[in-house]
Amino acid sequence: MTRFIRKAAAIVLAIAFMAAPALALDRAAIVAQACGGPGSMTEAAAALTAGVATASKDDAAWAATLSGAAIERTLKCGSPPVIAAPAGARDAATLAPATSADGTSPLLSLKNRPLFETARAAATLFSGVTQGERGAALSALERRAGSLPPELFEKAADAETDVGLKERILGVGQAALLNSPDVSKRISAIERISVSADRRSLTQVAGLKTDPAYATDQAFKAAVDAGVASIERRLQISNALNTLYNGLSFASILFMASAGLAIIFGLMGVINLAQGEFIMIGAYVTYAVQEVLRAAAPDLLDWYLIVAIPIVFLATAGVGVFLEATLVRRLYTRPLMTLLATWAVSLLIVNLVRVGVGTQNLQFVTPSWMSGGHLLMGDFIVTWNRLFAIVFAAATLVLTWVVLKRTPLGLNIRAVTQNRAMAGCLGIATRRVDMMAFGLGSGLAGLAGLALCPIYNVNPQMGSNFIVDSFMVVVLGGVGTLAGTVIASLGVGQINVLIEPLYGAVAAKVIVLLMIIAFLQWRPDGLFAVKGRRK
Amino acid sequence: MTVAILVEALTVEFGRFRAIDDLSLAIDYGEVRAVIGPNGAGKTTLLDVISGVSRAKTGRILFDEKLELTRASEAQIARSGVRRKFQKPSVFEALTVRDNVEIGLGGAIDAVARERVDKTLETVGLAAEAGRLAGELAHGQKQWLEIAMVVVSEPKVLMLDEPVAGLTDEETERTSALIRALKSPERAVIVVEHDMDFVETVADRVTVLHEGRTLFEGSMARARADARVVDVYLGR
Amino acid sequence: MTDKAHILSRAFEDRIFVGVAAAVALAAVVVALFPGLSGYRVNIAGQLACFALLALSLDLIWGYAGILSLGHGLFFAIGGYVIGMHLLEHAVATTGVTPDIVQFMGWKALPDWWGPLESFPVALVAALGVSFAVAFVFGWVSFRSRVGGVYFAIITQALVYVAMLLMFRNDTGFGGNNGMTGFQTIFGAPFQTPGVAKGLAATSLLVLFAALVACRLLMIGRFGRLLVATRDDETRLRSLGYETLRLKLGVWCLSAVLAAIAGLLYVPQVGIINPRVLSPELSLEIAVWCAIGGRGRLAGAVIGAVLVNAIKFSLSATMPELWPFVLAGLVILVALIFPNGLLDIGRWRPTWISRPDVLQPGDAKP
Amino acid sequence: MSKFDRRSFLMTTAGLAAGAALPLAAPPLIRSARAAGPVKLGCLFSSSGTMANLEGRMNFVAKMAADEINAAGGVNGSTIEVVTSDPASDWPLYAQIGRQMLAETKVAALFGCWTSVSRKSVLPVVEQNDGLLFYPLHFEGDENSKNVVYVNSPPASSVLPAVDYLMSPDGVEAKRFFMIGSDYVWPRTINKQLKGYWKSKGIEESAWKEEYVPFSFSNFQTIVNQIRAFADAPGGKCVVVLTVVGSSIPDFMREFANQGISSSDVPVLGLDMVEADLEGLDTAKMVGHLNCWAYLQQAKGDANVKFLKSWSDYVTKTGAPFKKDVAIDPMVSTYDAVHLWAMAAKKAGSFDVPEVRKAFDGLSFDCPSGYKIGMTAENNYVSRGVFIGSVNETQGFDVLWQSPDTPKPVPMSQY
Repeated sequence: MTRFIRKAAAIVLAIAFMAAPALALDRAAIVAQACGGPGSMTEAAAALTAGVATASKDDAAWAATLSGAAIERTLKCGSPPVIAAPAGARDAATLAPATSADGTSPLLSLKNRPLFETARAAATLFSGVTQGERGAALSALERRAGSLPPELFEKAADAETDVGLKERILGVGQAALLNSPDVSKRISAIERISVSADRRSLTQVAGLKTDPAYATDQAFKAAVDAGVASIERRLQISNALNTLYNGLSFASILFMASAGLAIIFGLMGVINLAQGEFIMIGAYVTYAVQEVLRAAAPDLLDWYLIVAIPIVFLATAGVGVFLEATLVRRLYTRPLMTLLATWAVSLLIVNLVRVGVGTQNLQFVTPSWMSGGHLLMGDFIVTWNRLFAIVFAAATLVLTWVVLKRTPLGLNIRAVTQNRAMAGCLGIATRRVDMMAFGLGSGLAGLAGLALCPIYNVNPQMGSNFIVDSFMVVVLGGVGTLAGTVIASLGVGQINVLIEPLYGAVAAKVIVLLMIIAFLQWRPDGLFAVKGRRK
Repeated sequence: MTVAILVEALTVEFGRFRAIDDLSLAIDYGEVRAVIGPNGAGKTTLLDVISGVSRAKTGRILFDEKLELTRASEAQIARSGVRRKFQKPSVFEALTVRDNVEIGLGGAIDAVARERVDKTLETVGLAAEAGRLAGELAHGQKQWLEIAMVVVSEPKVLMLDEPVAGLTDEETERTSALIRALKSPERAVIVVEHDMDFVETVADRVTVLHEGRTLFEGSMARARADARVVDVYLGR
Repeated sequence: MTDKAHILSRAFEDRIFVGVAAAVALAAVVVALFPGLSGYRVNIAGQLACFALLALSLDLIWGYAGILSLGHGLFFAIGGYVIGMHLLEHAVATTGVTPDIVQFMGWKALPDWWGPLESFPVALVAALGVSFAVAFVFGWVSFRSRVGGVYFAIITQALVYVAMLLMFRNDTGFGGNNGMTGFQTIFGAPFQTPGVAKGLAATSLLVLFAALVACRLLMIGRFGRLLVATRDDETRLRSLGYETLRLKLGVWCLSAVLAAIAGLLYVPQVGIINPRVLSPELSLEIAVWCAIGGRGRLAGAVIGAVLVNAIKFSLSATMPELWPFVLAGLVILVALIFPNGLLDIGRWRPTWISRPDVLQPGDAKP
Repeated sequence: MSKFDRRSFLMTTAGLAAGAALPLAAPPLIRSARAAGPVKLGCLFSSSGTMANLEGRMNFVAKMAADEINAAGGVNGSTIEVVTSDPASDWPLYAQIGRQMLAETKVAALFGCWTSVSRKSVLPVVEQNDGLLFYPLHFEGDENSKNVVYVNSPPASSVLPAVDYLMSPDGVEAKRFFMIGSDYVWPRTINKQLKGYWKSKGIEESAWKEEYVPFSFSNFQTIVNQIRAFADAPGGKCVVVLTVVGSSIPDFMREFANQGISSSDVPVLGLDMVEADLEGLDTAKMVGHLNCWAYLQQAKGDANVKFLKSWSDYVTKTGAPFKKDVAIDPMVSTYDAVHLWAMAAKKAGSFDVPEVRKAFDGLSFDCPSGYKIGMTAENNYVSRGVFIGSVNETQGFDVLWQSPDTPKPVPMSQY
């Protein structure tokens, strides 16, 4: 990576040197370069980056527009080259309205893309209207600070009016001086970098050990060593956080997939092999909600996941109740037959969806609030879609717990789970409770489907991925206990994530499953068995 | 005379629930002992532990003053001569009545064995039903079939868990006659039952259990007079 | 299970059994001696026989002992993989052609320890021995800790899934996802020889016939009755002095070995063995075959396996869209109307749909 | 055996026996088509199971190509009838149906399979029956059967040029490689050949890392973490060589983008990635990642315009459950395959496999990719052009680079 950056930096610097005296950007020449081959496009990007520090604010704004157009392929290299925009095409050099919008758009090569991104960010740093824009541009530049001329940051800081942002710009500028000829500047750069430590900065700082000053200058050596040590410490913490987060996110998926199963299995001893298909139905209903919103209320589209929650629950619960009433109820005394019948139902559902909707992955709009992630510290990234799944699972857990412990239905479910005959004698309509519980379990599976939409592919086959895993979680936790399901999900998720980097994903899965099988031989009733007389 | 079943300081727990709490008792050969008590007193649990279905937490049970039943498997216990009829009639429904009794006898089926099976079927009054499937029998017939399966092997300790539950008066009468006929100096019979009149007709002595402990031991007549027993049964 | 419907009249059952056994024997004769049959049909008959044998093996433990295994594909695969290794070694020995697997696994030659499998008797013993050993260890541990019913089903499903994941890994060393293919010769004869397909199919049918008769004799005897007793009420049987662990372990191992034999016969007829046979879906389908035909009657398993697979073969080629619906419909139909399989047709009265069951405590048994 | 009516016993027995034996002797379900009438071509593409989304559309492309040929008068006086099936993503079933099509339906050629393993399972069938299988996927190479026509490219003629591009100054001067693949023969063989290639270029072994995941694996969090760590380590620009298949591709790409890695940080070269894999993804964050095929939808030329229009019309006409504005390489390869077969049959004047095979030498066809693809007598490989595509915002690929001509296919890799 570094060699590439250095090379690019060399070009940038060379051109910056050449372009330094000119205070205005040579717009026509740069546009011509941007419309040339890959080689001249590299030069265009370099000229833009180098020029913005000394250019007028107007020129900087133009530079941001041009590089943006190149990245988004709205630059049309006709004669004259224009920038296509929804409001109408504009001349690429003057930004005056243009008549024709013809011409081909050059495709950025892999090498040129980051250069234009840098140019756009640098130009925005000078010309951005709002403080937010300039801040975002600075963040984009932060990772490539070393490849930029140091005076760019000085100039930007001079021009910056916001005190906080000015401070940040100076900081980034300082960090960019890691290879500065001045040792003291290098030391302050090291200190600066060590604060926001990730693996890339470790590579950079550790790379300074080959610096001649490392052997001669005691202070420099101490700064480098301290920097490396501090970054490594932070990396360790961030790695541990990563593992925890990954484990938690996997556990939340496992929990969502098995919560409904645990209730149904615990209550009726019925194995529902169609559980995975309820998950799939949940996802498809979510999709339907999205499409309806898209047509009826596009403003709400960003919130379709939230809007869909009650609809998905009711729809899948309805399918569950229907299944219970028509099929499962007739097979209660033959649990193993239920197994086969629900397997047939799952086959039926998958194929109905396949024929009715198609086999392709459904397209979900990623809501703006769920796209991407946030780098919390070091290497530790919190991705929003996983966080959504975790929060969603936690909320589901709380709600399910409340339903089971605080509502009449929950009381009935618990009563029937513990002693069906006695509950029946006490006047509880066990048949009705079964139906409601089956509905509840199915509804939970549907919600799992909803939570999975932003993470997994949604297609008719998706349900089958969960069957073995979720059964093992339910059995491991102990049938009929929500707490057991939670603990088992957390344990399985975390152990899986711990083993994965050591032996690979397949082996992790194999080891975890074998561990569960072995554990069940030791405790056939799972972690939290409801103890009672053996029948 | 040796003691057939000797229970010493027995404690059985299910999770946090203590079904049997530091129980000790002795049952002699030749007697018919009834174990009575309210629901949850630990009667069936006691039979479960003796027959090896449930495990004790502490304490031990000696059979014939030699075999420690708390350490043996269910099959070992049964083969040593301790047999039991379950609360809910447990017969093999997909097999014939004769098959059921033959399985109860165990071992190879030769002429001697066949004769014994015939005789036992005769005793319980199921000779005419020998070729039918056990699943087709009436409830009372199933009760007797299960008794036949248990007694055909001439057990030394015979445990009967609610043998007359759900039976008509006439059937109950026949069952108590059967139990009296099974009484022998080489055999101890333990009966768990709710029907007090029935208990009175068959039992030599009764043990009243309450919350896993012995509340009373003695004859049925004295049990009926005992204030604590009356209290436990009626007081709540 | 207080399932009286399960009890068929014995006369009817006997008739069906003799009919099925005779049909299998007749099919063996037709396949072996009738010259006009196309190779394709012969092959189909042979494959159906293997599936029937596999279903039969599951029926022993599910139908008679009441233990549902959702992982029987594991034993089928053991047989299949061992014969696959044998055929590859055999191909190298007779033709000298390096099989594909050597090249895509990045080996120089087949692993040394496969060497002894070049001899068919060794391979046979290995297949039976490994399946027996795996079944014994897993069965002993599970039955001893009294894992049963639905739990056993789930654990066996997880077991076969684990095996599938393992075999999908290239590093496990059995060809990964591709498995083994490219078998050239069997007993020295190239696979293209017309007699080979006939021989394999006829052998499969004869083995099926022999297994049917042997299992029948075993099941109407004392062992069979004790198994049924285990299924009906295991605690009762134990308290009559029987070590049900031994009974269950015995029939479990027997069933595993039968399944391995089915795999052993199947692989040379389809020319490939790969981890697909370890997928939980296949193992579930074996149970479906048994359930459709009718459990605990031996003949039912054979009828179910043949029926389902024959429909599958013809429909997946002619009406591919329809096939999954037919299978799903068939299973639901059987579950609702013929709770004990299609053999119930003989005693079916038009109540249309069985009434809702009432669950009793202690009823939660297969 | 207890008492029952002897006659009914005999009848039942005879009935069951006859029932079992009847299918063996009965006339075929599907009549032989050897006589005059349409010539049949068989398709082995799954329309259910894990491969359905990718393979399913091929059935329609084959029919579309046959319609084109029939409209132009058919072949050797016969019209073509395409017989489809559903092997349900179940590998042994491919062999089973293949056998049935060759032996019973008497198809003149088979078109099918996506994964290597399905091809490997059909291979013995076509060899034993001396049939022809047109295989439309790029694959691991190292196979050369006279009964299989390898319509797409082996790695040496497609993957290596793409990797070369990444390592060149025009690309990103890649120095380090993270290989992540599904655990089966195609990714492993590709990676083995790549490693051999890099070794031959003097690249150290520490410059690459290999990870394999099971089929339909979806939880890529940990692996993407590893990639981030690997990419940030010293030693030069890192690229990801992605050889996961099926539903793992979109799952990987989504996690990759969500963890904030863009193509300008670490580019991904997705070797099995097609437009269909991007359906449902927010590709704005994935712009610039690469794939590499012998055809891209953006290929220039009249042949492509015509092909895309035919496909769009065909989907509209038949209501096929696939997008009418998405065309992927294997579709084009299937389309090419049907045309190549028809040209060979016409040239041979016969539908017999040995005759058709002899006619392969010197065939050439104007592929929608814009290249003139061709075959030689040397082997059953087809020489095709190579494209490198770059993901764009609209879930498609822009052509970033394409080979100047059609490189000669190299079946057996030297690495």
